[in-house]
Amino acid sequence: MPILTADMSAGTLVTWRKKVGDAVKRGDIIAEVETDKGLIDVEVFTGGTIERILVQPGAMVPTGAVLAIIREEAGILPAPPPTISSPPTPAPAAAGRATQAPPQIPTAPGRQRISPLARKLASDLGIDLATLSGTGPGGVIRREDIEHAAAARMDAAPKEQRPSLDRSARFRQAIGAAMARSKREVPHYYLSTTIDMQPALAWLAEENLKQSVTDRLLYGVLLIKAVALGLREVPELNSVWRGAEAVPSPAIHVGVAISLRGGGLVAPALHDTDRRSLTELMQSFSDLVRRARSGGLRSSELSDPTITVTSLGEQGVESVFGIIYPPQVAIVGFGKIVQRPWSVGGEVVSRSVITATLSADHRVSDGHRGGLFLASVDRLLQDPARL
Amino acid sequence: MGARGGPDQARVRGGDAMTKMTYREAIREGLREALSGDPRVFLMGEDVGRYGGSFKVTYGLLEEFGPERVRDTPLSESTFVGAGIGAALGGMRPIVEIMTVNFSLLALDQILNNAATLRHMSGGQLGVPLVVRMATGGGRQLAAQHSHSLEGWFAHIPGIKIVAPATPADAKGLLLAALREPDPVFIFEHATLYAVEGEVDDGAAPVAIGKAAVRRTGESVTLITYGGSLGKTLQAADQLAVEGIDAEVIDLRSLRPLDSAMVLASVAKTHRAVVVDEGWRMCSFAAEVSAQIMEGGFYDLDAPVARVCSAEVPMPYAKHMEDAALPQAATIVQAVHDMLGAHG
Amino acid sequence: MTGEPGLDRGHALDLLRQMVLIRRFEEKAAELYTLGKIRGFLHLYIGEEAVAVGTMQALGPDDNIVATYREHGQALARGIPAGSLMAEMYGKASGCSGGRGGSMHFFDVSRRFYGGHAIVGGGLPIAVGLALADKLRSRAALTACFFGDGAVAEGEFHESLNLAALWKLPVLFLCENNLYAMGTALSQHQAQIDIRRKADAYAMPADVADGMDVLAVEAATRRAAASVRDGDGPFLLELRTYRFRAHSMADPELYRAKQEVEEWKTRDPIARHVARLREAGSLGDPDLTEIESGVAAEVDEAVRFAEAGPWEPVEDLTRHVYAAVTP
Amino acid sequence: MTKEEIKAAVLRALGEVAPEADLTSLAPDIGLRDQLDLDSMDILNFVVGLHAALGVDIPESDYPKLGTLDGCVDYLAAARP
Repeated sequence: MPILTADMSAGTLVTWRKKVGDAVKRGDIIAEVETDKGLIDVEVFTGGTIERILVQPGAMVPTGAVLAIIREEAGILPAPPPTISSPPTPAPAAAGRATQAPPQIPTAPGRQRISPLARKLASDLGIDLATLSGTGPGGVIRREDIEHAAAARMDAAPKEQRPSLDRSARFRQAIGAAMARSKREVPHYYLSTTIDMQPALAWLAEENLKQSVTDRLLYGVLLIKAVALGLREVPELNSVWRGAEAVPSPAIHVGVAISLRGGGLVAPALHDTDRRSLTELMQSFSDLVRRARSGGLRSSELSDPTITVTSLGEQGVESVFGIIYPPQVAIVGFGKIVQRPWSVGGEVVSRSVITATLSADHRVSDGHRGGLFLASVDRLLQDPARL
Repeated sequence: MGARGGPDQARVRGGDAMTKMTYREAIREGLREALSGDPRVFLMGEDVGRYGGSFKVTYGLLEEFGPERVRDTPLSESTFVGAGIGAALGGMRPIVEIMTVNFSLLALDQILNNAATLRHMSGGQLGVPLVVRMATGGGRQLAAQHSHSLEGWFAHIPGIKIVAPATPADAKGLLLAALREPDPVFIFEHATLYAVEGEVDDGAAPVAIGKAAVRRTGESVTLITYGGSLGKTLQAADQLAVEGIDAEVIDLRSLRPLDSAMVLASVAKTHRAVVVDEGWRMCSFAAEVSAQIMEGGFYDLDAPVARVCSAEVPMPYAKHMEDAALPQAATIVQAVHDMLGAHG
Repeated sequence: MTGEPGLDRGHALDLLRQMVLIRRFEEKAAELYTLGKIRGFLHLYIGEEAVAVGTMQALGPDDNIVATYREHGQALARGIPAGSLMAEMYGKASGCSGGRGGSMHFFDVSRRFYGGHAIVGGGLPIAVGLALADKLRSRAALTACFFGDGAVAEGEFHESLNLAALWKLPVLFLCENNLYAMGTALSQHQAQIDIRRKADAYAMPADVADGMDVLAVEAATRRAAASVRDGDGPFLLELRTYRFRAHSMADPELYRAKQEVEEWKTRDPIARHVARLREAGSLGDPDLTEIESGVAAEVDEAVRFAEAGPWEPVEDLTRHVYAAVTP
Repeated sequence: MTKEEIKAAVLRALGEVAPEADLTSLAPDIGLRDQLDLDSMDILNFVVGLHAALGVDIPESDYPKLGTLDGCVDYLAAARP
């Protein structure tokens, strides 16, 4: 099958113009072939007689396939079919060089080579860059270098002081240092309110009866969702410090405080808390708890929260005023659900209630705005079906 | 299409001293030197002879050098550019004037498929030592068809060189340098520069093609531009200086080859870059400069590279609309403010 | 038969040999294309041999030649070795363009062969420029510019003929009218199909000749060239010819009837020339056999040269984009 | 299933929820929440574990009955058919 067009790889034999036994000479048309460009004549380049036809009309065969055998006349010996040495496949380096970007200009001495992403993450996690060396090409500091430093910092707070500390003790020490700095530097103000949980708990019990046990919800998820939706009304509480400026973050990622067995606390983020259903939040929350306790959290989950919620109800504490986690600007606390006398429609009854608190950074919001926030959380919890 | 005002009197030229002359006079000086210095040099273009050049650049040259070497052509851009290529193949050193870059579109096949390609495609046998001059840019209320800035298109083509003189000295220096190049050189002369005056050293050597120039040193941001936008960029730098922002201004002078080393060295110092280019933003020449800064100076950047380009619209006629479409000193200052954050 | 009086036998046999060389070279190229040795586009000259060979007799070594992508005939008739042309179609570094141009872009500066040009009409302005340079340098030479009937529809045809006539430049415009612009017959794309008459618009002298008769082509070209060399400015010579093969290797020829092709084949330029020579007693079978075997050997040697040729090292990819040294 | 097999299943479920706890020394009659510091999430996962292992569906109202190890075993023995 001859190559008849620029990009032909196969052809369909349509008709034979010669039959077995016919004599042919150079230049005769012996067949017609259908190609991508249409019907084209097939020319023969040697004289002789057709001995055998191998491909029947209608068959599609790749270029180079033998269509027929021609016994050449003794006299004319055609030039041996030229053997072609295939062009060298271009050495990637050589071919690539012509298309390469200009070489990196060496940075001025003292100027650290660090990716913008790594620089941002380092400032978020409070990692000191001076001591770091990068694993990227040419010693560039990259994201994973910051993550390793953050993880290492978790493991090894200042080593030289107490080399023999076990992991959780060192970890408590690192959290303590961050808390101390936050307490010193951030002008906290504190608000608290008591919220009637009766409608929420009644709705929850009913919901859980309808669900299978694997989809069962905890009341904590309702609290978290109420906080997230409340932030939509007071967005400055959902700000994060970027350098010298508190920037309201467009997304709401509520960090959920999870206590680790044997002491220690982490507050990984439930991403886009306000936009996810209670069931989704429950599954993510359960997953976070499991991974927090098995040390499987990702550094982004640690650095992404835009606010934190802490709950000590299970430990029997009625109200907890948290310390803000930098670079966040607020922390919400929930205590134990207790029975309290509560006036409903002028009549005093016993109701399940909870104390909700807000500790917030006075540079970014004031008590009036904090109060509005707690009021909206309270209002949201009174209509649990719409959470 | 048409010239403004009468011919400017040629200034009296001192010995090797500096002479104050306009951009168009500097080019005329360059053409005169070339024509008298090399018999292979001749000019070709619409109205370059009797009319004296639509921008009065070739005024007086027909009388001085005769119709054989200063040739008015029919309005056949493809053929007189192709003829320029053929004459260069035939051993001449033609200088073809395409009145404005807007009319060069009719000659793009000759420019791309012949001028830029013949040396490579012929395995090195054919060289095309051709110089093409074109007026370019907007800002004179000539509306959409007469105001294009297409440096980005031409600078995309390997095989030719592109220069954009912003000062009278460079207008002459780059022309003389272009005439010594064995490959085609396209000179973009911004139409608003012809009447601008500047010092020109009479005996100056040709300017090296491929070398940018620092027109103003600074520490806090690098403003990169060429040709007709240099004036506005220097104005912006002066305004920023009043606010305590010390801007470095780089005049690229040559677009292909681009002096990336000079640009990257400046960005390594200031860590911020703004590229000013009258082309439309998408696929503009500024996009290439920005990409090279990202590739070559990534770890020196404290902010994304900013580009100040023309609005992506066919150039409107009305003055206030055209001004709004073109880069201005104010838009350059604003770009620097945005980059440094509100409190600058 | 419009041959010259007192036909010179040696010259006539040489014309025949050149036409047979082109024919066999093109047939071998077709064969090598079906084997994948030659790739890309391939536009064969079979049927138009008389035009290339006839016109070349009127051109000297100082004259410039600008041709089109169907330029194998002109290249061979100009004397570029068949081996370097075949190597070029193989893409070898030993090709006449270093393997960079392929079938459509043959160049040989030593023989002032300024190329195959693949942009229809793209070569005309180049030819005008070459002639302009020669005139400015008062160099006694003309520039022969080959183009097809398709190019007549391009703006550059009008611009080039006008500029050449306006400036009285030594350009010999040679229009190889083979009746088809790829798949479009002349009458489908030209209001005025008598191409020669278009020269009147530029006050340019013109002529037409039978492109299937090598002697007629030679005679007409000599007359046209003389007019150009006398400084009368450019000349348009239309040569009416026909290609026996498809436009290119990928053309099922839907646009013309097989009958028409067969009719034109009866005016095969080689067969006509052989018949004429036999009639004049100037050609016997031994002469013909000698020519055929000589050409067969030359074509086989060309294939061996191409097969043996080296590939260009990939490291040279960026060479010749610009001149090696700038001042 | 015998009481012993149920007790083993309960201990396995508790082990998943509090992997680091020492279950061998677990007092059968003292509250599991206090001995193992379990919070409401742990209790929920424990109940889910029992459901998976024993196919028993434990309503929230019955949580108090699972307060101690013995309580669990008795409740589950009664609940399984």
